[in-house]
Amino acid sequence: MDFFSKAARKSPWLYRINAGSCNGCDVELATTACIPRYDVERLGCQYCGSPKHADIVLITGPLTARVKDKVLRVYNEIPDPKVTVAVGICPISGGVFRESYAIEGPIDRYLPVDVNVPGCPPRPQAIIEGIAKAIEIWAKRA
Amino acid sequence: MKSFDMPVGPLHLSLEEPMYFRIDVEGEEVAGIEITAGHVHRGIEYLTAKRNIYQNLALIERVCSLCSNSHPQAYCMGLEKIAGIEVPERAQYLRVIADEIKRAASNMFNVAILAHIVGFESLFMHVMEAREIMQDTKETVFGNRMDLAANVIGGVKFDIAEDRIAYVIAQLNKLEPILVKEIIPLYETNSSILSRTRGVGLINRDQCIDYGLMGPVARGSGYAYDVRTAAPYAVYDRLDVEVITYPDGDVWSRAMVRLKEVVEAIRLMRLCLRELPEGPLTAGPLPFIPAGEAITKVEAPRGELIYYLKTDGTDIPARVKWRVPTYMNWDALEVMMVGGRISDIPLIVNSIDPCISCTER
Amino acid sequence: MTTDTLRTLLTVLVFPGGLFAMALGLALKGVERRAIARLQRRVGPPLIQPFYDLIKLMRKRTLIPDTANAFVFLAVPVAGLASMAVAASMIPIPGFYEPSTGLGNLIVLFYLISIPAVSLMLAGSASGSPYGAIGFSREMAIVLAYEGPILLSLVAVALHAGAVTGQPILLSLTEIVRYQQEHGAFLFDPWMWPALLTYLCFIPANLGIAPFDIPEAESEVLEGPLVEYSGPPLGLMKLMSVTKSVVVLGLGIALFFPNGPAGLAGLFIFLAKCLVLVLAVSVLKAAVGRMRIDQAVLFYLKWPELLGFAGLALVIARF
Amino acid sequence: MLLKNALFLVAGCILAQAHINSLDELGGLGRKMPVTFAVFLFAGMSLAGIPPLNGFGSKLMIYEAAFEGGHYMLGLSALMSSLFTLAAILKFAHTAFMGQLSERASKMTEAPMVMLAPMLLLVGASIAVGLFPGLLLVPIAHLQTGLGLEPVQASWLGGLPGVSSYNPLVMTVALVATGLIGWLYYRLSGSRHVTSYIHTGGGVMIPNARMHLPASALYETPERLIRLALRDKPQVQDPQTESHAHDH
Repeated sequence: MDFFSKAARKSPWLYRINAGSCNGCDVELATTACIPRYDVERLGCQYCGSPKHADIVLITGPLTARVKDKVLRVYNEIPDPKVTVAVGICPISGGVFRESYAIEGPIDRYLPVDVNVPGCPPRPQAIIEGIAKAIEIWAKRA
Repeated sequence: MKSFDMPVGPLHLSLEEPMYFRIDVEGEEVAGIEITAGHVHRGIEYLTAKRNIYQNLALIERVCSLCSNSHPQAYCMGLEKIAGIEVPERAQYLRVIADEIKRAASNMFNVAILAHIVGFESLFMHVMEAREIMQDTKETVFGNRMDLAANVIGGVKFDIAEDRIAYVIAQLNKLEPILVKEIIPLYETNSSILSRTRGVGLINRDQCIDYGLMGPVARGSGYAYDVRTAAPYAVYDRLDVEVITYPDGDVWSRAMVRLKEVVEAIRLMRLCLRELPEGPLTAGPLPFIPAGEAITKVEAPRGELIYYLKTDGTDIPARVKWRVPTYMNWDALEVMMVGGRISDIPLIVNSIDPCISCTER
Repeated sequence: MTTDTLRTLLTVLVFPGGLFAMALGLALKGVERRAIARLQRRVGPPLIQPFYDLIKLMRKRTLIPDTANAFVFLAVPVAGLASMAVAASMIPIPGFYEPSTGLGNLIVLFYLISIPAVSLMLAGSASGSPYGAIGFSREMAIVLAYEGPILLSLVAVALHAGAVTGQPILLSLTEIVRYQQEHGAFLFDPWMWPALLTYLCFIPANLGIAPFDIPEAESEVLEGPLVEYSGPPLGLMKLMSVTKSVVVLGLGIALFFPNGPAGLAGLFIFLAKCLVLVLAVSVLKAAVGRMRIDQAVLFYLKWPELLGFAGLALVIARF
Repeated sequence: MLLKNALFLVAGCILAQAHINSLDELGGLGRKMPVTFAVFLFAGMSLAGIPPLNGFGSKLMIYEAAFEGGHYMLGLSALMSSLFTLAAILKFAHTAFMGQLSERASKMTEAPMVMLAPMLLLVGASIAVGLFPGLLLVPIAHLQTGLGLEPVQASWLGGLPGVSSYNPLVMTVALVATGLIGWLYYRLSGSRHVTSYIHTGGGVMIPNARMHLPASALYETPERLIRLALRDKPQVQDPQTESHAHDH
């Protein structure tokens, strides 16, 4: 379906899930998404209010024990096909919190992660690159 | 009137972090609120007892990225108190600069989110763009946009050399007019902002004292408590910090306190850069920390942050415990929200600038 | 009879209703998003972004909540879109297109315009989500507030047109447009300005544009009635709302400033007027925040209502 | 009349099944009583005057007569009143038939055929008259001629009399035809339907029935404004707000 994937490449909608992060990555995500200098809307992205509209899901945080079920529930509410991006070092490996009893991560134990954006927190440029990579994967899946 | 329950959170668009409110609603009016906490509990206090004192500095910095300078600062101050380390004067000044630059960025972020919740995207972007000036400065001076890694036991890790001073001042000169001439007047006069934030989420001075509220929330209700003047640390006693208060105790007052504090932070940074004395950055190489205990407090962007430290002579701390301002502030949500409307919920939550990751660690 | 019916079907399905109105709506939405981005000093999405979004949504799964009324949930977007496509075919483009008879007059059009709001309410209600239900409740409140003023405005125009053509009231949109083509637009008649202002006030509330995007407020009720929608039904919902913008703007143009040359040039003039209105809407959207629902309702009950009555009184007093 | 009767029968069905008389105890019945719900929705929407349903035609004639006769205010209030009908119908539809199942409603089942048949009959008649107003108008015209009055303009397949040139048949055909565009979009997409649950931010602490907006919660804003206009104090005065009032 070449026609559809071409259109899908131009229209990836984003949704952010915070899986217990220190909110550094979330602040950087807000920065990336919203300030004119970085502006992800030129890639056709827009942030969705509801997970049911999303195509690309950005997950931050090390997946704490308490939030795990909620994250998985919301993740399942995102209709297929979808692409998962792990933002920051925490979802990738647990980061500085990795030996704690309260951490269930790394997140790829529970979800299929497509793109990793390491950093503590990653710079907006890195996040945009991650989103751009996710868009390529998303275009193939759509 | 029969009520119903509306969930807000744990993963809600307008909440930066997972926080679960079960809100009892009558029509559109909030009748009761129940907060379920613990979603961001990462067991940091447990981890501090697993790692040594020096490693903990990196961990403590990541309790929360928005107050990521206040935590290490209080932690270092505690250890310095236990070990009796005298921090060099230049490091004291630099600590104030790191503290204020974080305060400026954090407060502006909160105020920007307010505009976002009101649905005023242009203003949101404008404030975020202005905040980006501070982010650039942080990246240039400290090498990171969020976690500065500025503090080390006995001093600071970074330096602002003579040529960098000019750069930082130039950045401040860029930010200040935008703030004073554009952003603050907008928040003071724009009817979109005023009609949504004036008289919303009220809490009065007495209730502030009853609930032990901290930071801009208390100051927005006219209670002039600020650790920087009440119990000065670093070199705040020489800087003559102005404590900004607003009398009304609504969402708007808290936002205005935050904005004015950014202006004050810029003034303090200027002052520090001008008076920056020569001297070493640290008291020496990695110090030995003897057994002992200490309590320190600093003024984080959200209010008073208290650290309790206990060491036993080994390099693993016996206990690290802290109390953050949000811990008291979010209890007061009950007072602020009851009687409010559904539309006010995210505004009121945002107005205490909740730092869940600090509180639940 | 048959050629007439065929012509009606064509106007409803292809031009200017149906496909044309939808395409125009999507294009105008693209312009709006781009314009807002430019006002915020951003690059913004490509102009045909809404088309991409619509095609993309076809590729997504359709989620239906287990507590939802599946039939209503899936049917209301179709009903809303159909009503808007028909409504679009009822708006004359002066010098270029006259709506076919049989579909009805201004009152029918007024009713058709209110169908998308009903669709949205039923959608929010049928989804079973508390956010959707709150969105439904808010939508109804704001509909109750703005329907009064818009009615006053429409009746004022119809009465005025009727009075000048020697009838008690002129409810045919085609006739109203024809009168203005010959005798000058109502836009330049100061007696009609209150009615015009009332209509302008009605546009943002009906289209769900800031400061009246309260039912779909993202940060409060997670896009309200749309919260449970995904994939194709969501696409239809978006398509419905952009087609509605064509109808509402087109009706405004027809009521107050339809003048234009004959032939294809008339169509282009019409498109240009739409563009101007959309740019004005973008400026509004970029320049204000969202109101609270009670503030919005109160606003409509105060100013546009007063203006509407003033407009009607002026028209009645004049003749 | 057909519609009102149908609505009465719907209410009767619910009453017979539930034995309750407060809307707040209902919810989510649409999934339990689909036929009753369909009848209700049709009759209700028709009563509210949603074109092309039956009720709209008669309303249109009333409005036009009012305006033509110079009774502008009458016409305007008639137009507004149909909006309030709509509000009432939607409120009932939401609280009784949509949203989450209440405890009471979960035990209910579809009404027996004996009760459904008359409702369906009424709806059928209503659709017929709605599509072909001539069915009633032509006999009326005959009657009028018989009585020596001037007959209404009517033909078997024609539209409504009056200046509107509104023909329900044409409108229906047009709406169905354009509805096909939406239907085609669904078909072409070939999107798979997946059953999911409502979005609650991931939390599962609140039982579904508690999240159903009761009747009294809907349209609270207009109600509040009316109270405000009448200077009516809210029923429950919160001690918290009182203390605020003293402080400020």
